[in-house]
Amino acid sequence: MTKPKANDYRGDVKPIWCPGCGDHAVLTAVMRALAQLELPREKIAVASGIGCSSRFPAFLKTYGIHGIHGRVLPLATGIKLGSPETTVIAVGGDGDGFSIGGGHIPHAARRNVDLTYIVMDNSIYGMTKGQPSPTSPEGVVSRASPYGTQERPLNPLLMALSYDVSFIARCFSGKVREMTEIFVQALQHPGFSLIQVLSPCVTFYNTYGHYNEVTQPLPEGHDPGDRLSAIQLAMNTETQYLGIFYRDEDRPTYNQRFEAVQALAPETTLDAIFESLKR
Amino acid sequence: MTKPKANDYRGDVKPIWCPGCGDHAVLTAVMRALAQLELPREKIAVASGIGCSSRFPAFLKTYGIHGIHGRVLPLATGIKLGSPETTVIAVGGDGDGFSIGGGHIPHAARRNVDLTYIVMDNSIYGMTKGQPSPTSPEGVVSRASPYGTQERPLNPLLMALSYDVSFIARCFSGKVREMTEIFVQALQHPGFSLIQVLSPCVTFYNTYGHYNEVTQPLPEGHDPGDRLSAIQLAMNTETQYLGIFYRDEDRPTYNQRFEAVQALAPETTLDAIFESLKR
Amino acid sequence: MEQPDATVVVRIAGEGGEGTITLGDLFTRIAACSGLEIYSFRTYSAEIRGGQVMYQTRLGIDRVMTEGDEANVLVAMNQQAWIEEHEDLCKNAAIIHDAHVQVPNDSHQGFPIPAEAIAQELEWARGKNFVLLGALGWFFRLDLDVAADLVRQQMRHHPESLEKNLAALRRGYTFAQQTYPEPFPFALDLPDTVEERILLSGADAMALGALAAGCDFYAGYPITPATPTMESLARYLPAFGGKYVQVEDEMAAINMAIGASFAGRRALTATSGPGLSLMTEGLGLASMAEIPLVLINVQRAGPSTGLPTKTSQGDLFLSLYGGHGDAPRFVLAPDSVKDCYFKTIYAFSLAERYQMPVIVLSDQAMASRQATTPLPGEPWNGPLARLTPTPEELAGDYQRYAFTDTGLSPMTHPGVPGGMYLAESLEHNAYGYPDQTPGNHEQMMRKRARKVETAREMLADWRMTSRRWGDRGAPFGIMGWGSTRGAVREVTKRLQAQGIHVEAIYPHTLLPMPDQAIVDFLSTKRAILVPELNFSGQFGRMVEHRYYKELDERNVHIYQRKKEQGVPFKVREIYEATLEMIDEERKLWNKEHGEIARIFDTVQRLGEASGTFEKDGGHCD
Amino acid sequence: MEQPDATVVVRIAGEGGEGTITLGDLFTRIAACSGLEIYSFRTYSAEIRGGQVMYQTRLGIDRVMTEGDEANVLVAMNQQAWIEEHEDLCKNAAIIHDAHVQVPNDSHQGFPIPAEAIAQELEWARGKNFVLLGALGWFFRLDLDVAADLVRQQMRHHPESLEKNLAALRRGYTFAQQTYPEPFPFALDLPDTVEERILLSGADAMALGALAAGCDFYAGYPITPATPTMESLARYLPAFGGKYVQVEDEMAAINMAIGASFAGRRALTATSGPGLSLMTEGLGLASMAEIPLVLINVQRAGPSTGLPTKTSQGDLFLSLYGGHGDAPRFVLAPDSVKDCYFKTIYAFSLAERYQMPVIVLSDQAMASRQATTPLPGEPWNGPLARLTPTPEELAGDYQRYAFTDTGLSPMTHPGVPGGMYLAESLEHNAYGYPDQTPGNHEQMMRKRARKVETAREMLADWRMTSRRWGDRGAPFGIMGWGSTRGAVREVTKRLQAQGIHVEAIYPHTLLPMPDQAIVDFLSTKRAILVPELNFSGQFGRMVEHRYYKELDERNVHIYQRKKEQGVPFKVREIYEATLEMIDEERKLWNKEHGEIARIFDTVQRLGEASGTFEKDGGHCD
Ligand SMILES: Cc1ncc(C[n+]2csc(CCOP(=O)(O)OP(=O)(O)O)c2C)c(N)n1
Ligand SMILES: Cc1ncc(C[n+]2csc(CCOP(=O)(O)OP(=O)(O)O)c2C)c(N)n1
Ligand code: SF4
Ligand code: SF4
Ligand SMILES: [Mg+2]
Ligand SMILES: [Mg+2]
Repeated sequence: MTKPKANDYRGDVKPIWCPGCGDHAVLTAVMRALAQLELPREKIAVASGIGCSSRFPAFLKTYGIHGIHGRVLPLATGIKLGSPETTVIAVGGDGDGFSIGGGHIPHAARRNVDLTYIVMDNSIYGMTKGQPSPTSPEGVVSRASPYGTQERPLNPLLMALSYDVSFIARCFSGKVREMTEIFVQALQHPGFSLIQVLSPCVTFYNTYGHYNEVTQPLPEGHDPGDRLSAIQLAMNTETQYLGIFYRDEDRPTYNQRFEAVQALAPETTLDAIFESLKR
Repeated sequence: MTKPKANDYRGDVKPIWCPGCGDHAVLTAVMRALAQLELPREKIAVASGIGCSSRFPAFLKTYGIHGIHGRVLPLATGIKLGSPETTVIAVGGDGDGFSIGGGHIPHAARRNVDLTYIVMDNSIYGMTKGQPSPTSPEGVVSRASPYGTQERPLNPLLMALSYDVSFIARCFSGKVREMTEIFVQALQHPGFSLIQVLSPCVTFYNTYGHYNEVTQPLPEGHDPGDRLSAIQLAMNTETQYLGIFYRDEDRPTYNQRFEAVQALAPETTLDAIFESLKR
Repeated sequence: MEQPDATVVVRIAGEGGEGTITLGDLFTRIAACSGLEIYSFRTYSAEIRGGQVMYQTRLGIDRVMTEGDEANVLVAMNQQAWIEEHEDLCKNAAIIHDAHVQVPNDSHQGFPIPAEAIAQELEWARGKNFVLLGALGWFFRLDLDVAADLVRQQMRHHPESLEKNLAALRRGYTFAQQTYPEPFPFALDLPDTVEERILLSGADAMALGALAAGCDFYAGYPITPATPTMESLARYLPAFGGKYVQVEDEMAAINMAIGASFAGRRALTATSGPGLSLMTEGLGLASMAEIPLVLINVQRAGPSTGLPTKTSQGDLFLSLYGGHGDAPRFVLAPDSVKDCYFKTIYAFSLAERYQMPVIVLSDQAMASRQATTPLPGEPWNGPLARLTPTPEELAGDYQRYAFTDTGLSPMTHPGVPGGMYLAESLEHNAYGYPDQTPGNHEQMMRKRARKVETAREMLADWRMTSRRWGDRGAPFGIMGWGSTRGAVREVTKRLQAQGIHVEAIYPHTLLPMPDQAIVDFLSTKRAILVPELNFSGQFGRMVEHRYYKELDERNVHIYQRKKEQGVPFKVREIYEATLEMIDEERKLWNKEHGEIARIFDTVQRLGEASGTFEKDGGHCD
Repeated sequence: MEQPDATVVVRIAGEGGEGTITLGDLFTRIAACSGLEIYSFRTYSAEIRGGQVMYQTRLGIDRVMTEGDEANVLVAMNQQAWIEEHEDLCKNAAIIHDAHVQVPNDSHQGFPIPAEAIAQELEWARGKNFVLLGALGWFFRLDLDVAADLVRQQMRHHPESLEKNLAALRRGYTFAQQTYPEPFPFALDLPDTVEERILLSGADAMALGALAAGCDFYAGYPITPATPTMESLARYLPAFGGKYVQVEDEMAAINMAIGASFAGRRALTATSGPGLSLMTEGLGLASMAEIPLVLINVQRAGPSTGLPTKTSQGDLFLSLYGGHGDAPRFVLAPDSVKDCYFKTIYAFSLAERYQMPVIVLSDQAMASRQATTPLPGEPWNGPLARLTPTPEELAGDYQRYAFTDTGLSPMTHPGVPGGMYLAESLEHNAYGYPDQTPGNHEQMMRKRARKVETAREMLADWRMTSRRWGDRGAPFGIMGWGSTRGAVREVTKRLQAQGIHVEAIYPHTLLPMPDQAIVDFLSTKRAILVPELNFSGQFGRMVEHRYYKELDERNVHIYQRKKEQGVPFKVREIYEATLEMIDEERKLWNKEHGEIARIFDTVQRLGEASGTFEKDGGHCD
């Protein structure tokens, strides 16, 4: 096989995203990363929830599943456990991931199942036309918050760090090259990786300008093995650092754990079990 | 009225907990704290989810609601918003709070609604007879994990710190006096407070001995205003510090926010709205 | 144009991104302000922005009840509009189209407008839709000043583009005036006096109904097509001293509403199918702990994520039966925009008085439609309030869940001295404390179920339980529910005009069913048509089941007309199904009696005239 | 003691904390090992530890089908045991009680055993239950060595207390032997040969059925009474190369199972009512995206948290109708412990072959009962596998959701080259890509529904779709579902013995219903009794609805016998309800015909003899 090109992974369906939507860049970066890693298309499965960003799997020519709102992590976990040889990518939005689906992240982290979770965070509910999301800053005015939001935004990376996710990074749709590189590393990471992509919604909450100003690469010399320093950097909400905050490659993945369990479990058969139940 | 006694808050129903269960101590501490604060019983509402610990409200003579599994925070939030003068206490277990209900904590934190959330953490599912919980250490053997649990435990306080909960503390059922004092402070805290009580399940996972060894008061001079230092202390899982890790009293509560919104919203009446809809 | 029944269907189609919906919306408002009655409907595209969308508005001199079938006027913003819509036009329809859209001129009348060119000339490319709006204004002879005022008012939040849009509007108007001076074939005579009407959407009707019912708490999670109701409440509730929370998911929504209701508030949540599925567990809690709760479910096409922007009536079974164990509830079905207002009020009355969850079933079509409506009057006998304990009861041995003849027990809330109790999701005794003894469980089940029976008695008196119209006692009937009523209304009217006697009934409470009214209705019927917008015919199955004794006794035949395509019924579809039913009955009669009964004469005549009863669109015939 | 039908009901009651369940469980096992057939049932207390619990086991020489009604032997561990249970004893029942329990000796035979004193003497206070176990061993003349071996095996994880318990056992045996040397009135003759039987619980039957069906993925969240099935799978799945995950909630459970199934695994989840409510949304996804999934729902009494440890059949409607939109699924209802094994296998066959969710309805009573069962044979025609595309199909234009006559389309999974597709929760076209056009939606709805029809045809051939027994063609019938079958079986047997002809049918697929079998069954009936364990009579309502034409045509009357108390039917309750039905029919016949039909003779005789057909407990009469 010749080395694949990014376009080989492009699906037959044209993305339905608005022109300029940050998610286009994420799609490009994912296709490039897949090509760079030369992953066979049939060995890739992309799972998602519901939202603009969650339409993602339809735009790739791989296995895909467009599930229900907020359940992408259990869904993707099921795929990875069911088919350990498959590279599983979970994608979705900030609403899907941090609002209705927020309860699943700590448990994916506990399992350290080997999947790459890309959250396209636009700090808004794009699909349902512009309601505030858990990462919307305080005071955002919308039809659903006519007097401004009254809640403080969440800090997804700090949360991921507190869950001890084993690979944590932040990207920006304005920087496709850097994003591609991080995706490559995340895809290679053995375990659960969570990448927050600042991916503006040009239609309901255009933050390109803002992010161009406040984003900046992680300080040179940041050691991704140092969780406390990662926490400090994540706590900085003025500057939004881009790059790999944290990485721990030494933990067993969930599939490895299962191998150990299977080795531990005493061999048996159905007949043997019935035998043991005999009076 | 004479100063109330702890026993005045005791309900007509005898606790169904096993003798020695850590939750008895929590009940005592809550009753003492209520008495100390001289709160009128009809101005208290206690909400819970499902679990041994969640049977709590039945044992007090206050308003109570025993809801469904994992939903105690939305339920309690509804009560506090519906009746701002009521002191609202949310209670439950580690399964109820960190497993099925884990997705609600960050959002309660974002709102900073004025309620006191007591999690009786026994690192096990007591009610359903001993399955591992999200805080069970790795390798715990039970009928539901015959080859040992394969997941890393969560760190609830670190998580709460990452959500920026405005009052965060840890207690131990073995130390009722200290617990009472912390409950008093939590009940007085204007905003959302989360208290993890290490409350052993003597029947399925007795950890009294362990906690007697590994718990210890927070270092003298710890400044609860210092979030980073709180994080560092919470990251220590060898020593389980007891006390108030973090506290920020300067944030508006959710009810205060609503007052502001109500002041902001232009006055109107149903007739005026109909008028505005006329062609 | 003298007949008052005259209506015109105007359909506007184009890219979602190029202001198609804005054009439709503004045109509708201007027409309404000019004294016409209107009724609008819209489809959304699957795309987030852009994608083809369609806005249909029907104008009339008298009250309009549906968005109509074939369009008389098509405004084609792009080529796709022509391609997708031209099969749905009446003969000689007028096509108002951008000059670059290719329209074969054979069976239609073309009215090209160089909207894009004009907009470009004004250096305001986005103003294309306003050029067309201006042209529409001229064609319908609407007052340009009225139009400009409305644009000003509607666009007040976009001052930067207002003047440009106004210029485009005027240029469109003038261009059409100069190019097409002759009378427009579908223009309606504008009335001399503009009667008092409000322009109301189904979504807003529910929000306002909630306010009228004293709702002071809302918790919800965004979901199409329930979001507009939520957004209206976000805007208004604070001024009414109420609280509005956008929560993290549907479990939070229903549980927060339950908490607020427990605390004494009149609490509401609104959602659509997927959200209702997630709220099933919470519904059971409200039912078990006897906590009032109103849940608006705006149905969309399922299953699963399905067709999120399209309409359906597929959540009936879930609303009736969704929940483990037997968990009593009420289910209401408003059948028009105005009725959405009243049924929401009645829902609060039922929830509060009977301490139970109430589901109100709307749907995408009804929520997003706009209609001119007279100001709603006062609700009947309400809104009702909770039963509260007397001071004596509070001073004594207060039992929150006391067994009573009606099943209703007095309810308190935090803050009331002496009223402390435990609201329990476990089976409980009269005080609320857990009690798992066999006898107590069955007694409590009976108590909770009894409340529905108590309500049934009260409801028998209410105007709200069903709507019945047409020829009283006619042998043929139509029985439906919810948003399809407008189309059925038009069908019965048309049939009546043709001398065919038909009677229709729309129950407004589906749980409990208004049995008396329905049995009475069925008592004279030979056959009934049950039209509904779902795949399996849920309502028809329920009717068949519930009334099988009556149906069988009188040998009443049921004809189900099911449709699950994401779009509402066309009037024609129900009209045809009705005639087919009658025709089928004629054949049966014929076979049984060897002769043709007189009642079938007209149907046969109609059948022979049109073959398959086809094409009979509003203004076209 | 010659009649092979002889059975004895032993009820053991006491504090949960003092080893009551252990006592019951061990006694049951020892009796089984001694060659008796057994059938056990237990209730749990609401308390976490302690609280009054009850273990009932019925011993027989032939196969036993229910836990029985009135007890012949009561083992009263404490005073409360006597208070709560004495009304449920047959005349002259034997009361084996701790010496300090006060038992009025009027209508019963007391056998005091100073269990507590003996235990204290042994300095092993916790051994009280083993003293009583020893006494029971003597009373039933069970072999002490067999008993000791079994205790050794069961208690092998508690070596620290084993010897002490064995000592208590022996002391109890000797004490009883010395004190009560005469034959025990309720002892059964032990068979000479011990036939091959396994001792199986309903919960394990399902776990083993899953393994037999090739299940290799389980995701679930603990919930009473589904947890034991989950725990058995936790133990066994790894050895079968399968994966087991305890997840964070029920949404995760069903979605993780769906993911694994998408990846090619045979996936299972198990839950109970509240969990099923939460899984409703996921069920719709599996139905829409056509992903195989087996969901075991072990029913408990609702609504809401309800009575978590008590039995019910209240989730039928939720299983049939739970979901927004029309989402096809299968619903199976095993009716015995052994049947739990087979129905779980068939569930996988249906799920995999038809690419749909399958709900298997068990309940607390069936899951927690233990029964001696012959080794199950091979399942019929299965387990079936998925339809996969041919290499040609994969090489060509593979359509995952291709329209076919059967509705079934070939399915691939990650790893298969050329098989890449999108599994969609939105409405989609044959490739899986979103498609919201009206025509496609209706076609796809039809495709998905067609799969149920295809299955219906296949199922008509299956042994699995219903169980029918009794007097073929008898005018009176009993029709039920699920765990109540044992009691009905006993009733038909008893009636038969009394010369009353009754036939019974238990459908095993409730969706689709085995219409042919049921219509055939109904065709000879004059009246049927529908017993079920829920408040609103869900199954009866469904039967009434589905077969109203047949029922009405032949004027078949339905008598519903509903019970919602958290406990199973007593045989007597169904027996009486059946006789009452026949008696009612006799009166009707009498009125209509002015004479008594012969078929009613026996019933009348029985009725006159006993007044209200009361008291007719197993071994007592
Ligand atoms: C259970 C459920 N609740 C609500 C919805 C409606 N809904 C669809 S997408 C969405 C939010 C999308 O926001 P996000 O995840 O941030 O994605 P984005 O569109 O911004 O990319 C919501 C609330 C749904 N489909 N299902
Ligand atoms: C929706 C739902 N799923 C599962 C259950 C079963 N259940 C009851 S309590 C419980 C866990 C209790 O654990 P925890 O919250 O830690 O409380 P504890 O008993 O340990 O105090 C579970 C899983 C339920 N009642 N509802
Ligand atoms: S609405 Fe926003 S998030 Fe959605 S596609 Fe458009 S730009 Fe992207
Ligand atoms: S089982 Fe454990 S948690 Fe439950 S009451 Fe007993 S000791 Fe407490
Ligand atoms: Mg978003
Ligand atoms: Mg716990």
